[in-house]
Amino acid sequence: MKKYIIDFKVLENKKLNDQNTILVLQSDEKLPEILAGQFVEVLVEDSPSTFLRRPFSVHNVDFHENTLSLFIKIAGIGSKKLTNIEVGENLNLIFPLGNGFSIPNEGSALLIGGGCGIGPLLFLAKCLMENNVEPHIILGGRSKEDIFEVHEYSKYGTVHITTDDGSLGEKGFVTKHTIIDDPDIKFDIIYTCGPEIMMKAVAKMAKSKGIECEVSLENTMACGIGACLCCVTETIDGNKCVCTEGPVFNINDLKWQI
Amino acid sequence: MKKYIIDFKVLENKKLNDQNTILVLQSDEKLPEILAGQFVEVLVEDSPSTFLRRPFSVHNVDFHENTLSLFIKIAGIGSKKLTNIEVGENLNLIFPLGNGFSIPNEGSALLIGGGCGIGPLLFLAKCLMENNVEPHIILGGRSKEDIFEVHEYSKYGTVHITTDDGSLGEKGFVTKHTIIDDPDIKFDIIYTCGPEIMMKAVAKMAKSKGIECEVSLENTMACGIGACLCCVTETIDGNKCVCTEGPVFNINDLKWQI
Amino acid sequence: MADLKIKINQLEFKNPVLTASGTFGYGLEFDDFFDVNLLGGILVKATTNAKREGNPYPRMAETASGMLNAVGLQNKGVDYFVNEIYPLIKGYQTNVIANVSGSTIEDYIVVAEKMNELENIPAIELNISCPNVKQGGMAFGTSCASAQEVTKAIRKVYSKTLIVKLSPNVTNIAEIAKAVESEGADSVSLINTLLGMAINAETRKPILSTVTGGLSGPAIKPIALRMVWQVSKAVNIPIIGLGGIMNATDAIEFFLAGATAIQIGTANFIDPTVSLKVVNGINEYLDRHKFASINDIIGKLEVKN
Amino acid sequence: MADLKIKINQLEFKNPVLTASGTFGYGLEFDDFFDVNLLGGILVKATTNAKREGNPYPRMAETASGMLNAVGLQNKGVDYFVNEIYPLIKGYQTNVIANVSGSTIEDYIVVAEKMNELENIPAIELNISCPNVKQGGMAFGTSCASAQEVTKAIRKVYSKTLIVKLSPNVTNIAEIAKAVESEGADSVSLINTLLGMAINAETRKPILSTVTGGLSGPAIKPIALRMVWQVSKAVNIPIIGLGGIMNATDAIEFFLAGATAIQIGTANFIDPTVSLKVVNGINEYLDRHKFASINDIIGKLEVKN
Ligand SMILES: Cc1cc2nc3c(=O)[nH]c(=O)nc-3n(C[C@H](O)[C@H](O)[C@H](O)COP(=O)(O)OP(=O)(O)OC[C@H]3O[C@@H](n4cnc5c(N)ncnc54)[C@H](O)[C@@H]3O)c2cc1C
Ligand SMILES: Cc1cc2nc3c(=O)[nH]c(=O)nc-3n(C[C@H](O)[C@H](O)[C@H](O)COP(=O)(O)OP(=O)(O)OC[C@H]3O[C@@H](n4cnc5c(N)ncnc54)[C@H](O)[C@@H]3O)c2cc1C
Ligand SMILES: Cc1cc2nc3c(=O)[nH]c(=O)nc-3n(C[C@H](O)[C@H](O)[C@H](O)COP(=O)(O)O)c2cc1C
Ligand SMILES: Cc1cc2nc3c(=O)[nH]c(=O)nc-3n(C[C@H](O)[C@H](O)[C@H](O)COP(=O)(O)O)c2cc1C
Ligand code: FES
Ligand code: FES
Repeated sequence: MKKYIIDFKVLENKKLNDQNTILVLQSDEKLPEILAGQFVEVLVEDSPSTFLRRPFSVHNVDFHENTLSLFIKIAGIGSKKLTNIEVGENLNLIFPLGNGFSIPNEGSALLIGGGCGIGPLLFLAKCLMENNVEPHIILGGRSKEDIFEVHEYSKYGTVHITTDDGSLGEKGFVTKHTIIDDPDIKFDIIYTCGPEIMMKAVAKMAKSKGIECEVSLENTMACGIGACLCCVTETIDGNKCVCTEGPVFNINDLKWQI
Repeated sequence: MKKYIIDFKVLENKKLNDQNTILVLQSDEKLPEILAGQFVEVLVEDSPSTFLRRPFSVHNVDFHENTLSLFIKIAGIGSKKLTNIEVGENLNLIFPLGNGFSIPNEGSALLIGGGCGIGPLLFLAKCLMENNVEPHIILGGRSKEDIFEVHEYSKYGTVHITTDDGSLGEKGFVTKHTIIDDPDIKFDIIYTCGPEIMMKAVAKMAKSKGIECEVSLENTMACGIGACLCCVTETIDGNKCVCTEGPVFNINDLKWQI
Repeated sequence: MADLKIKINQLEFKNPVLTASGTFGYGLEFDDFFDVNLLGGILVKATTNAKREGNPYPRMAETASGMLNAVGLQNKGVDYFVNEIYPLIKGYQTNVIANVSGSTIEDYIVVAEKMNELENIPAIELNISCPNVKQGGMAFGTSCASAQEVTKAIRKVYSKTLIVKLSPNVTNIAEIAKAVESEGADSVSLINTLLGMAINAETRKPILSTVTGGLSGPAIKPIALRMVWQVSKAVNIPIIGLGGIMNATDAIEFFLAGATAIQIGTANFIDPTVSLKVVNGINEYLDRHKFASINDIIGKLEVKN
Repeated sequence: MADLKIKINQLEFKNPVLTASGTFGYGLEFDDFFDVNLLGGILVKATTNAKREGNPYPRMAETASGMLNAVGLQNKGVDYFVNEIYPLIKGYQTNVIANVSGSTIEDYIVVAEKMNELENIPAIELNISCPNVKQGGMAFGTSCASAQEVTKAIRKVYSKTLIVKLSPNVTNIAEIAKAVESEGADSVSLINTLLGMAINAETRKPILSTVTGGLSGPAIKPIALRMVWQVSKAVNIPIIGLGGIMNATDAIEFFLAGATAIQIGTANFIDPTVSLKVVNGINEYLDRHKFASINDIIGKLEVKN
């Protein structure tokens, strides 16, 4: 897919809390095709400690309004700067980057997200719905403060919630949600994004049930376009770049011990 | 004089034009004594290319309001950032730095400024007036667009203007202004600040007339407090630091060929 | 429109702006962004004799105005390059230059011999300065004797333009440059990355899997400039300067210090179109200062004595 | 409140935070800002045998996350130091350490002998690594033989704690460290500045009067960390680490890499109180990670094999 470098205008900065923000960005130009699971590389200007661009998954896209949104959790200086950006300012993006999730033609899918890993799942749910796949979405967090935008996800699928402390939804880990063992639903595919430990648990669960499973990996990236080879992950075919051959991988291709 | 490190709040950002700005800064704490001719070192945060602080002369001080103002001309990235700073933001200053102009006890003084060199002259005129010295101020520029704040200077002395193109005041260089040869006024001292070539012309004129002359020098500074020895200028006593032994020098101490 | 053409050995470059090995893939990764044929040349990523998996993850750490990398010459080997990559890139209308790396002199020789056969690869850059591999690599570039030895061996088997890429991790880079010049190198390129290290204070672990890695970016520009200047006083062959170039002004500084051409590395990651902007910026500078040709500023730093 | 005390040779430091020579004047310049007695030590600016005017203006250039300086050891000579400066600083309740520089071995010897007599100067730092002087200076620090020679000569005349400050402008800093250790150095401090250069593209002139100068600041931190790590594997004497330390986190990285103490240089220019903040930050780190003493983290980088 052709990649672009475009200046977007910040249309909205929705602070979810002091750690998480959704930035809605608008382009003057018509947006090209973008797949669920792809990401962008954002230039964070004027900061000595954010020399390189920062990768963020596409949270949502509106092709009519030419808007693209990012779900940003503060991890350090760059992400912090972004959560404080003001409406009207410009952000320079390279996109769309990486592969996307595979979208089946029918059936139902289970989406499991934790932390800022819920980022790519909204656009994924939307794309699944538009392809007549029924999305069930489990959002997990430590407590209810970690669960965001339920109404948004509900637009495209059925939302289920787990929290470690039981303050919202079912108490416990995402892999223990009752929907997973619901005899009435047969999931054709499971997608997950979030902390590595969670993704590994999901992968294990999927494997034990014999369900296809795709994960979206993170990695330290310098270029995001396959030029530097900094972002490799070990696969059964050797080192692969997360930025061009991922970030979405089928768990069968990874060398995870699960 | 004891030096302080204090956060000031930007009270006003008076853009004079796209090149020049006056920043009025306010401190919560009571301002210490500050002499005309002294300078401050400003921290320009969050910029990879302004690693070190930036020196600016004290343009004015109001000890009742605890405000200190700076006259800033854009020279590069740091000064540009400062001219765009917003009211309410904080600026961290180290001050007061350097020596000051000598203030006689009576008589009249001629102040000659060009470009951003008019910076320290406002506070100087004020201090002179308060010490019963009569200030005459020549402001020079290429054209009338380079002449600022005449009403402010007029509060503390008589303002005279020269422009290269004659668009305001007398046409020609500052050293040719008719006030200089006015038989009715005997200047006891001449102060000058501006481009080196102008200051040298003023120094030459002062010398030829046998009038004391003090100049305020610039230099590339790393620390501003005498710790790095980066800012030396040649004097008859060897290399001296502009930041601690200047920025004001009597022309008799410099090794200028005039 | 000033004349931007330069020559290294007999090889002509339409302009002096090249991209640095390991930071521009095979050029193909940048086709979406601009016409890479507008550049003077492309240094493609390192090729070794055998396939190399490179170092384990993590391979990158960001530092103040720079980055460390520990890629470790990941590539599929020279045969894969010849059979699979070369067909894709041989059509470029610019100088595509191979970066030849190895662990032993024999390795270098095999790769150079094979590159010599490729019609549309008019030059190689001998990488004797990679800090990210356990054997060979930088070791060849840190003593005059070994730099000389490998250059001599390659000069025998490689008949086209031979550029030797020098390591900055040395006491006297001018001596090394002279040593490779004496063995018939047509040009030297400098600098490769400086050996550095990053630590995560919270986890008390090194950030890179290899502990140390190569530092690049604007942080190293002052060192690179100084080395280009020193080498330009020492050798007569043309110098290709690189290290931290982010824009045309940086590039001009390298020309003034004595570089005939420049390479752009890390900056490609931040703005994939930067190299083209540098070409245009150099042109604009020359016009503004009324220089007819880039050759009018090469080595023209005005130094008082 | 963790135990911050460290020892170098027999000399005790109340904490491992010192200020770097040439960046903290004689300490006096900072009295307005905080009580410098709260630091582990102060390295005062270089002292040479004869008075030196230093280099002509301009002496400073700002670079990406760093600066170049070309001060050139300006100072009024050792006799002036003994008679005029020492009385002002001998009352400090912290380790005041002299930085001894020279152009010839004889020069170093004279200064070291005179420093040996000063009761309240418990140590000297032998600066064999200054890149900003035409003769001597860095030359002594770039070969094992000359580093050894000057260390040996000074060890004979100087009986207190002898720290040798190493140059990073070398192929193998660990070898140089071993060489000075073998001649009786009690400690090595590293790194001094990296030789760099800055050019004004518009005027086509060097920015520094001396063309080249010494690079310091965060830009060089990755290189400094790597060198401390390499030297810590090579010698048994304590290492004082410096180069680009801006805050407590940076300092912790140096301890993990193997430094027993650290120095803060360029950062003093940006925040004159930074060294005290670093002391407090180290303490906070140790408490948070439940280490009883700074000694629990020195050299404790966890590296997989
Ligand atoms: C393909 C991809 C998609 C991502 N999508 C999202 C998203 O939708 N929302 C979101 O909040 N975050 C996302 N991330 C993570 C995000 O890129 C990092 O949080 C961000 O780059 C950190 O920058 P910083 O300047 O805030 O942190 P820094 O101060 O640079 O570092 C803080 C911490 O983050 C780690 N880190 C820094 N850079 C990266 C990087 N490039 N990749 C991974 N970890 C890094 C550092 O090791 C450090 O531990 C994604 C990462 C990748 C690779
Ligand atoms: C004692 C003193 C008082 C000053 N007072 C004023 C004032 O009242 N108003 C005002 O507008 N300017 C004043 N200056 C000049 C001002 O400090 C510089 O214009 C400013 O530091 C440039 O920073 P920059 O980031 O904008 O420019 P940069 O991008 O860093 O550089 C732009 C140009 O300015 C020069 N420059 C950079 N730093 C300095 C420096 N520290 N000293 C001198 N030249 C420098 C550079 O060589 C370059 O040519 C004063 C300087 C000194 C030393
Ligand atoms: C990610 C990365 C990979 C690199 N790989 C190579 C390589 O394979 N061969 C080589 O000679 N240099 C390699 N280099 C070094 C660059 O070509 C260049 O010498 C160095 O980065 C300095 O230039 P810069 O500061 O413009 O990046 C690599 C640099 C980076 C950042
Ligand atoms: C302006 C300046 C002057 C210096 N003078 C000396 C000196 O006289 N003697 C010395 O050994 N090192 C001198 N240095 C080097 C510092 O002590 C230190 O080794 C170097 O700056 C790296 O540390 P930093 O990055 O924390 O500044 C000087 C550095 C600077 C910036
Ligand atoms: S980030 Fe550069 S190859 Fe993936
Ligand atoms: S700027 Fe450091 S001594 Fe003057």
